[in-house]
Amino acid sequence: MLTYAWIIPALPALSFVLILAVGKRLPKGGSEIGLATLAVCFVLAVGVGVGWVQRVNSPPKVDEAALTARSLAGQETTPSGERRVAPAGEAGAGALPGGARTGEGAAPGGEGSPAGAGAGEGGAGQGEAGTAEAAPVPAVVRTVTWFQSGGVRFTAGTMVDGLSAMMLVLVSLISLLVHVYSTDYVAGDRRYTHYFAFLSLFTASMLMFVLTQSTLQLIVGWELVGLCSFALIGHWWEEKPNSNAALKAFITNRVGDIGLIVGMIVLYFAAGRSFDIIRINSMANAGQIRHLLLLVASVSLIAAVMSKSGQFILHTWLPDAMAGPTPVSALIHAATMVVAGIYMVARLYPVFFRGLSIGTANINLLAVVGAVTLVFGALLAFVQSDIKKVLAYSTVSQLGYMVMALGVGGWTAALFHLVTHAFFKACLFLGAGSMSHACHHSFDMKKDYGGLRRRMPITFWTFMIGTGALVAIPPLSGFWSKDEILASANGLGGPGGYKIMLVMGIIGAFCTAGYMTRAVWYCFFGEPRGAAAEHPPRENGPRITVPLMVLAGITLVIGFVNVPTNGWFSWVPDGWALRFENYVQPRAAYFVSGGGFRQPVFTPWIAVVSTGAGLLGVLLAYLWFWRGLGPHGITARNRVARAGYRVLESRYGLDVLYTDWIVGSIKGPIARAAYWVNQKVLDGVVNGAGREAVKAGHFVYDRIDQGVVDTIVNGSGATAEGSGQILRKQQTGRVQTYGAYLFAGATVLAAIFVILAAN
Amino acid sequence: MTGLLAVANGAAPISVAQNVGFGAIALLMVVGAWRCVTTSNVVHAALWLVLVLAGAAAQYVLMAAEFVAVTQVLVYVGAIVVLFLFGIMLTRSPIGGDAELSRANKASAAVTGLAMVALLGFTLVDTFGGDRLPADLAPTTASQVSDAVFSRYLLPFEAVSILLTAALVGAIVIARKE
Amino acid sequence: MLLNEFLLLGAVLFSLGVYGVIVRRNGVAVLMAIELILNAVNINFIAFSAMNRDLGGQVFALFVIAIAAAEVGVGLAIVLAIYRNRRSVDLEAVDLMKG
Amino acid sequence: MMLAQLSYWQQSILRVLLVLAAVLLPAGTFVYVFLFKVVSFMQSRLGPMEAGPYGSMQLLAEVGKSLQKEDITPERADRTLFKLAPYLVVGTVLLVYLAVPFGPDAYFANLDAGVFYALAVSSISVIGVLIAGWASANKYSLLGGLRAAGQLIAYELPMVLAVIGVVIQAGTLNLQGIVAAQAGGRIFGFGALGLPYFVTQLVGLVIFLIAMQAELTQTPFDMPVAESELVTGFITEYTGLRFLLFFIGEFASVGAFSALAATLFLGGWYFPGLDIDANYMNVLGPVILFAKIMLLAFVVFWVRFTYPRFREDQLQRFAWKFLIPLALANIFVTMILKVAF
Repeated sequence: MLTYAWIIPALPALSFVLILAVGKRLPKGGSEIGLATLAVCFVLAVGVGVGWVQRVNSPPKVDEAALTARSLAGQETTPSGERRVAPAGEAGAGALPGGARTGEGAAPGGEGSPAGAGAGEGGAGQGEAGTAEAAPVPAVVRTVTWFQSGGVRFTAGTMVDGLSAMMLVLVSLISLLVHVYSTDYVAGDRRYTHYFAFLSLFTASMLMFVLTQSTLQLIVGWELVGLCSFALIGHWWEEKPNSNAALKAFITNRVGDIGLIVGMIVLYFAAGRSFDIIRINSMANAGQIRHLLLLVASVSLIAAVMSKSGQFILHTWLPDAMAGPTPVSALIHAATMVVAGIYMVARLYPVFFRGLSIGTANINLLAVVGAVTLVFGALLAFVQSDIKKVLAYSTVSQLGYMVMALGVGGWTAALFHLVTHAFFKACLFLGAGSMSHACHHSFDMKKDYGGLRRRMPITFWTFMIGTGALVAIPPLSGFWSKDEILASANGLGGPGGYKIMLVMGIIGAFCTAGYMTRAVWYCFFGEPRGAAAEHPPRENGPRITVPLMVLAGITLVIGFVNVPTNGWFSWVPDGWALRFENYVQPRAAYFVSGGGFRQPVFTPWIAVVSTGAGLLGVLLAYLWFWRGLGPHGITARNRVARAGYRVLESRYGLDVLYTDWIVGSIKGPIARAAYWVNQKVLDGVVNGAGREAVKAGHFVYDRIDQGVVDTIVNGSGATAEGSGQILRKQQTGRVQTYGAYLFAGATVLAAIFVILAAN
Repeated sequence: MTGLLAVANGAAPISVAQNVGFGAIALLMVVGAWRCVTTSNVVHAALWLVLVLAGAAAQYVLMAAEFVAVTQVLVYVGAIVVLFLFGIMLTRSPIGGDAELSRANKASAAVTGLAMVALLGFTLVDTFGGDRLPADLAPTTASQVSDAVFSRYLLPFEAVSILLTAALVGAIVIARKE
Repeated sequence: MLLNEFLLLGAVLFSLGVYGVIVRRNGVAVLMAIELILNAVNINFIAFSAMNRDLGGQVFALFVIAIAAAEVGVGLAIVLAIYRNRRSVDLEAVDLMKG
Repeated sequence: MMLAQLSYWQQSILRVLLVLAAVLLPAGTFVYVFLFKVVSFMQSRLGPMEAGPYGSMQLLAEVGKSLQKEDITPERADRTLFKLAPYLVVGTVLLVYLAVPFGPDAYFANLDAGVFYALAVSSISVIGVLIAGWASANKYSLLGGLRAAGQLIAYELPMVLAVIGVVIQAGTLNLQGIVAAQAGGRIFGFGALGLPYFVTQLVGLVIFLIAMQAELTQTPFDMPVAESELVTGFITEYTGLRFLLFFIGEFASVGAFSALAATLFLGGWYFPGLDIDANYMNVLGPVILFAKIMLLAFVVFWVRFTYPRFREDQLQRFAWKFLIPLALANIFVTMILKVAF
């Protein structure tokens, strides 16, 4: 099963083609193809997940002799020569080119490293958090030669390990639910078929992206995901703001893509001309790549993460992307696509870990970017009146948590939060869509919502569960993952730990609670306003509510997959604790080992403080909205508060900076300056030369004795003007004339060179 | 043409036939090119161009580049010249020829051209004086060319394909009536 | 067969093409002259390919042919656009960039 | 082989004569059999009966008539080109025949890129047609020439693409190689019949036949010579010998394209059960090929006599929006199957 994982992305790709080809003729407009495909995909993904769990429980015996023999047969020789790394993709490269190959690659545990293979006692139950080192479980890699050019073999293939298996299940499940939801939500849309076609293509590209085995394929998946995002954001492109939003998303992502490509090229050369992720990771982990190269690569890649995963200063496209249909927002801009950046960091974690010196230094770019994003995103969510924008900024903020977690070394924490966040954020988005569907397709919660609690009970309760998880109220899923992130910030990263990040995280938790309570107030409590008042909304049909309930149900329980074992939880049996960490985190040489890498440890006081911060946020918001306490109207009275509100409302002025300052400065002053240079300087040289000389001539003529120097002066003036005229005439505007000069000039130059060479 | 093909098949003594063939074709090509850039009738110019292009294809056969020769005929003669004729006819070129097809002042162009011939001729004779082409050239087969294109020159090939797509779109956009 | 026979032929064609590019007033005729230049280059490519027994020259001659096709397509589109706007393909008249 | 003992110039003359025979024989046969007789039977009449038995000498009479006619050149025509055009059209047909093999050793030139060559050369005739239309200095002629050229270009593409399917399957561009591949192929392991490619490339064959019909400007693709609109298009001003040349060119190209189609899709000069390497195939091969050419030419004329004419825009749309995508899909499927099996 694990070697046939390529079928999973192939199916939706096929479905995309099918829907485009015949979708319009089918009774349900092609949605049935998408639904059926996704159902099959989900089953297959679960199959892959189960297969992986079995593989971890009983790791295959790695025949080291065979591995070594195979790597010797290949052209591989590691630069240092001390330690052989046998990455799966390269092992046995001498095999038939073009033929499919299945490798049980990945280097054995790493003889040289302190956490060697000997530490593993086999078996499943690795109880002790922070020291989980077991028998290596190599990834299942399958590659085919894609094409070959100039001696470089470009491979395509799949790589199944815990991370990709987890992502497969996540993406296919959420995509399936979104498909179900969409059949109702976009029913009767003008481009119904087109919509489902792109959902399929999006799912296919995301699945391909998470299964990638080479960085090249990763780039392809990354771009495909961006493309589908563009198409789906601009689904209703007839309205200008929507197509603008699509363009903005696309262009903002292009900025980061430069970083992606630069980073991947650096890695390609750093790993000795290889696109193989396992090889790159193994070499980075074993210290076979120079630190400077890793630093350059990881900083470049962070630019890509910033654009794709909406990190601060490149996040502006994400809230605008809410212009797309709501299920798309749930699928793409909350649950799957925006986590592509996180996934990429997780996949290439050794590069980042070593490149940014995570675990030994007290501060690094990744953690800073994440921490800043999580606080600033949360603050922005306070001033939005559009429910989807609140959720969008919340997504920005939560992605900030994940990036920060990766930055402080909490790999498991970040990925765990990715999973829990995907479920509860999808739940929240779909809930928002459900409300809007009932309230005249309005998303303005200040104007059109209110009092929906009684009208839409299912939406209300699922939304509340999602909110609870987002606010991190125990024992909902968000609590477990957010707490792990904070614990990572506290415990990892050398002697001092990442204390600033910890503080930022707690502030973020407080803000999250505040804005979510505010949103809940506007949506579900108070008196109905606007659209909700005019036409009393009713609960939606099962195709909308069932996905909500499924997501809410998962949100309730998913947190328990990584129950800690220490402290208050020592009673949890080994077979239950830390399942996520056990199965998802790769255990082979292509993942970081040693060098300060530890697992986060559950810390009771952090759990208490962060939960307290959350509850405080809820309480304050409760007092403000429900009880009407606090300085209401302060923005009208106090200048400082108003200024702060303005800054938030204008989203820190970033959009103004981008559109007015950067674009405007290029459009305005620089263009004008260029024009000025053109007019004054260039023309001046040609025309002015003549004119100035004439003036000079007149000056002399008037002041100095005409009789003596008359002729000379006039002569020089006329000459200058004449030469100016001649120069002017050369600019005929006819391309051919320029061509003639070009050829004549080239001939003369060539002649000079020939003569010079002959001597 | 039959003689050339016989040569390509190796049915005739190679060097003499080759040299004679080269001379004749080269003469035709030079005359064709000369008429192409001097004739006052633009349709005639296109037909003289056909002569040059066909001659070039024949030269390729002489140099055992059979596949390129056939491509030259297919693309240049079959498509590009037809496009030219289309363009000429759509822009209403008169039958009698157009005295203003060339500009009046030909001296600078002639000087440039002559200088170029002189320079190139001197350099070529100086550099490659007596170099001879290998006498035992085997005609290149299509499979050899395709193997080269799809392995060593794959990336340029892809670049060309993208360029062609871009050109296609661009040509449509430019030519379309608003 | 001397290598130079082909190279000199190419040189002559090239120069005639240059002459044509400079001297022609009709847009289509200029494009034809450009084709002459490209063909001259192709002859050189093939000649060196034969000389060095390397297929690279032939492959690039093929690329040149493909690009020539694209160039003519776009070039003629431009000429037609000019013709539509001005009822003439006289390049002498196209001098909006005159200084 | 006998040819090898002759000196070079003798060979050349022999080749020229053989090509002329190969061109004129089918062309004449077509005119007599199809244009005179078959169409008559389809329309329930006898057709020419006077000249020779069953009117078999009618063709010679027609030729004689044409040769006697005055050779008129329109006053404002471009004389040189006007006279050149018919020769150009006929000449290309001769060149196409060069590549077609008639037997294991009976060929004019065994080119490595034979198919490619044949298609390349056949595309030259467009120039002749365009020149004929332009040089006549006649509005209708010019329009006819432009239409013909547009049509020939549009249908050249699906034709080439249809051939690519065959080329992929045979793995060679050489026409002899394609014949051999069909003779040696197997249908599900059953090899007695060989594998003529119309079995696997039926879509390709149909596209090729349609494109061929258009390339030959036969009805329903005869807009360039639509007499109700354009008199007779680019041939309007031609008389006498030159008209005859266009006429021969038209029917000779039917033969040339039929020969190509027969070689590509029907197994060429080979017939199942015969020994492909035997010497007698050099004699029998041309006969077999000729029978296949007649079969395909019959289809061409059958369609010509049966269908009404397309409108110009329909004709273009049919090529670009239907045939080319279909041909591409055919290539794609062939590619996949070739890799799969």
